[in-house]
Amino acid sequence: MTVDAPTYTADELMAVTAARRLSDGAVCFVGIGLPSRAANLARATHAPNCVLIYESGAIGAKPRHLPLSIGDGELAETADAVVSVPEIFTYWLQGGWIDVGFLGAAQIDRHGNLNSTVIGDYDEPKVRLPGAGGAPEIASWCRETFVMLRQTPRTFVERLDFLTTVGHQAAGGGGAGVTCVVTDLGVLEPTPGTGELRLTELFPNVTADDARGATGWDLQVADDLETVSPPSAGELEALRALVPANEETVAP
Amino acid sequence: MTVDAPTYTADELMAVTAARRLSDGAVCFVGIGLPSRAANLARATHAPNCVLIYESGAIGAKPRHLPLSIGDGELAETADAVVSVPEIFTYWLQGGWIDVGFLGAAQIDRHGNLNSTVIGDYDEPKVRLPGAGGAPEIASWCRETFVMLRQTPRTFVERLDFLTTVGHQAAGGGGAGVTCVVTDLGVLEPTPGTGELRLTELFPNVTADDARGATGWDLQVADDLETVSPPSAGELEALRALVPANEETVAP
Amino acid sequence: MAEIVPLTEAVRELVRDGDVVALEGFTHLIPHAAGHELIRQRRRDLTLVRMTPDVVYDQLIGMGCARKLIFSWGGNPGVGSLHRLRDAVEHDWPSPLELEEHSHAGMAAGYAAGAANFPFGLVRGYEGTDLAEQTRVGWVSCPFTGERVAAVPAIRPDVGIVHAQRADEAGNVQLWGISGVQKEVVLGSSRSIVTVEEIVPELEPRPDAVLLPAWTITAVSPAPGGAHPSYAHGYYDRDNAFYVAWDEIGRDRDRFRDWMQRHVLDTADVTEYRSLLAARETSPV
Amino acid sequence: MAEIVPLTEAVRELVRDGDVVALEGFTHLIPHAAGHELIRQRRRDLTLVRMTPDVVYDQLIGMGCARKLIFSWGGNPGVGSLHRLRDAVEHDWPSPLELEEHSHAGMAAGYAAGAANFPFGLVRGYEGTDLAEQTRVGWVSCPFTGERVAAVPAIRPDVGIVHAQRADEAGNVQLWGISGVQKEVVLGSSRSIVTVEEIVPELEPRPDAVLLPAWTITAVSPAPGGAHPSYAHGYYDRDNAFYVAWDEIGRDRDRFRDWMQRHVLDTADVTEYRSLLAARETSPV
Repeated sequence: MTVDAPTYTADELMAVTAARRLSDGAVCFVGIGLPSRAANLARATHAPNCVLIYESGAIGAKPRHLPLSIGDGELAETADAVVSVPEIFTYWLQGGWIDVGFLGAAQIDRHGNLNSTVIGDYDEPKVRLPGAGGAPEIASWCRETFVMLRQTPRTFVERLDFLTTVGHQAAGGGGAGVTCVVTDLGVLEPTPGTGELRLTELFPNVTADDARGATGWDLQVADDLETVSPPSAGELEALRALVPANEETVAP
Repeated sequence: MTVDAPTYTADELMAVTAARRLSDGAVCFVGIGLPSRAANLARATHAPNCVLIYESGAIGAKPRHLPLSIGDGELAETADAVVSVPEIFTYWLQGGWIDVGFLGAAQIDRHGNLNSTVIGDYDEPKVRLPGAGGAPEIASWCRETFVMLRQTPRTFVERLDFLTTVGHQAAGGGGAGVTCVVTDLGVLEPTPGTGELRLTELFPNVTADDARGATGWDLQVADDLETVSPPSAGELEALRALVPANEETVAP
Repeated sequence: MAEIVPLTEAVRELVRDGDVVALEGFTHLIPHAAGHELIRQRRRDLTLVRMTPDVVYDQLIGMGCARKLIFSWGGNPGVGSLHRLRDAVEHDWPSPLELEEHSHAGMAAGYAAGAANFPFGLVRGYEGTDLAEQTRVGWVSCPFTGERVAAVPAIRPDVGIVHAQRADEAGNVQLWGISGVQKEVVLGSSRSIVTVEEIVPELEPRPDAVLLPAWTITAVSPAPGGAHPSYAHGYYDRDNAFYVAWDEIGRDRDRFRDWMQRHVLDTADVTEYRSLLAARETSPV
Repeated sequence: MAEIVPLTEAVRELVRDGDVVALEGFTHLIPHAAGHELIRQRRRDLTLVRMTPDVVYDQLIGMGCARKLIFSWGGNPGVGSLHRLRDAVEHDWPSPLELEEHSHAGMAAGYAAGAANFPFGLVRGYEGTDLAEQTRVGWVSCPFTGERVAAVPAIRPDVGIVHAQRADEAGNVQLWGISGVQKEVVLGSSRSIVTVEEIVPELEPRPDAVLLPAWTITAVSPAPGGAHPSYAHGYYDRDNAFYVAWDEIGRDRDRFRDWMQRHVLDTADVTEYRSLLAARETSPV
């Protein structure tokens, strides 16, 4: 890294990496957190016509600040249309209109299957996680699904404690399943043929061994492993301009 | 009939008879023609809070003139809400919110079953009728269904050419089925126990034999057969004030 | 992403002989201009889908465009029969017409299933009727209660065609008033054409409005007056006299053909058609 | 027909111990005031239904009102865990909590089926997951394609509770902005309570508004500010700081109980609760 290169966090490069993969006009099903930052960054940079759909029913939302919840008032305010939750999941998601869906998870396996339900046994959980939310249908019906999560042996596991969401194409939905996993170390993509996730891109200053060490299965590495370019100054500036509004709040 | 009594048509007394049976606040699923006249007459007289729902999706329509089609612009203009056609049939009709539905038909049998599909054989019809429309679900899901049609041996038949709509409670829906048939001769209602339609009310100057002669089955007559009061001057005035708007039209 | 193209081009590019085509609009915003264009371009062997095949399908059927009709109520609303539909069913004129018929609820369930990408929709009014024997109905059992529920196939037309009040220049469409199954047919069809009264710079949000994003539509075509003789809420009223007059025109084969020749085949588009109608007082039908 | 009654009375009359109760509002218009009233009146053994059991259900569960939870995503949105929910599931504190969980699409399908009076709804995301083994899921076969489709039971609560912006004096309710499953839960419940920001003489039509006629509602109760800490579009914003602070309050059993005692049990209604919060600068939590 040269002295003049801007410094950035892993989260920032994750958002930038996912954003770069969104083409202009892509219709995105977006959650809160990193996915929302990524999609809004794309809209603020190379993909101004990126369409944002939130599971709360906001279609074509154009938030002027980063929403704090998937049902932020800003989303309804700036949306082309607001529909009911049953409609967003049936006519719009399952109807096949979404290009890219974003998901997080507590665990992922080599097939891109996800766990967001429990750590440990279902009936005697060590950690009770929030649950499925929109994930099973997002992974089934978006043309592509991007997963964003930090890579550790506890999250990238040989065997999920619970299979909440089928990540591979065989799920039987209309989409291709998980096509890209953006972590804080690089990018994993399904191997043509087998569908097993393998390392295809590395973040700067990260090695393939770092990634292997952070993976609970025997991670395969693409022959043509590439290195992700650091965020440009423009990307970083746009990303950092994406902040939540300063709202009047009443502390409890 | 005294000299001073107002004269009226059979259609008018049919509308008045049906209207009188609507209680204030009743939620009515209304079609065009006599049912619409009856429901709007009720709203203009004793039942100002009668709620009109049209299968086009208009909920709580308060038309200022008689609508010419079930999707008249006046209905959307004056409705409390306009919903989609799938929604009106699922959430509102099948959801069990309707007190009284109105139907017509080409044929009715003694059980209140209706034919609005074909006269003659289905594959080689003598007359192709419009078809089911909303009728099967209206008769299944409204708490009560009123049928309005002129009584002749060709319409009140021993055997339907086609069973479009199940009229008796056994249909398995949530409603009581056809509870009242208003004809140009009087009123038929289901016999407690058997459910067979029998004559319970006669229009003025009509005899039970007239009604029997106009019925293709052996029509039973209630012991306490009543006579329908002629329309009052107020009812007639209100009914005759219900006219379609004079709209600008382009003749073809 | 919607392209804004003339209706002639939209129909030429998007509708093929033999297609399953749904022209929707429940008593309101009926896409008559698009129906006329199908007739002008002499599409054949269409499977026509529509809850209420009123005058627009009477014309298509009488002109021999249709092989099959999927519908729930086929009359001239407030007037009586559709004589061309009846002539096709009763006398195979101008050609036989296969029927698949449902209740309104069944059609609505089929459209909703089509939009939602379910293979079937549910309907609870067919039990005990003769409908089940004459139409495509299946049965499923509720896995929780055991109850038997009728199923209708999802409706996923090759081409869905609707009329709307407005589009913006990007091809986003807004319609309001009675909205029928328009959203379902556009979302459930492989290709779609939306004719509009006008194209405006911006679509102001309105009560009871349905918005169809440009990316759900294949073609948007301006067709001012394109819903005549039905109405376009906020633009013009229903031409009730036309519906009454159609009873006479449609009743007679020759008179029907003559009328279609002069008003549809001999006109280039909806503007010429409307001009011809407007001149009615000096040139009676 | 809706009666306009104080919330205390609506809860007293309409919610019974052991009832299936759904408080809905998807991130917006969450009926917190009604949740507090359930706690004040010490309802027990409730089956709580809600897609996103966030802070409102964390409070009810922590106060021992619930026997079972039917849900699809149980977290503190944008913050993290619901500690009271986790404590109940992981340590049976204050009592065991039975779970029935679905995906959002499954819950939405259940609510839609409940409103439509179908015994089940369809969902196409459960195939291949472990959800099917841990929750109430059945399977039906499409009679046309043979495809296997998951079915979820209709959700028909004893009591549905939502918050809305406005009602008129007749009890008709209007809400707008993100509308979630509010219509479905009111129409699908045996009894319903709608808390509102205000009662107005007339409900002006608005874009993206949902209208619930008075005859679909059992009780309308004024509860200005009753969605706090969530928001009421057009009235007040989301109190994001509260959601963050809840993480600390909810993490500790004693601190949670103390907070609930002072803010809910010791206040009479939403007005007192809001006053207490407003005084936070002089009387810190």
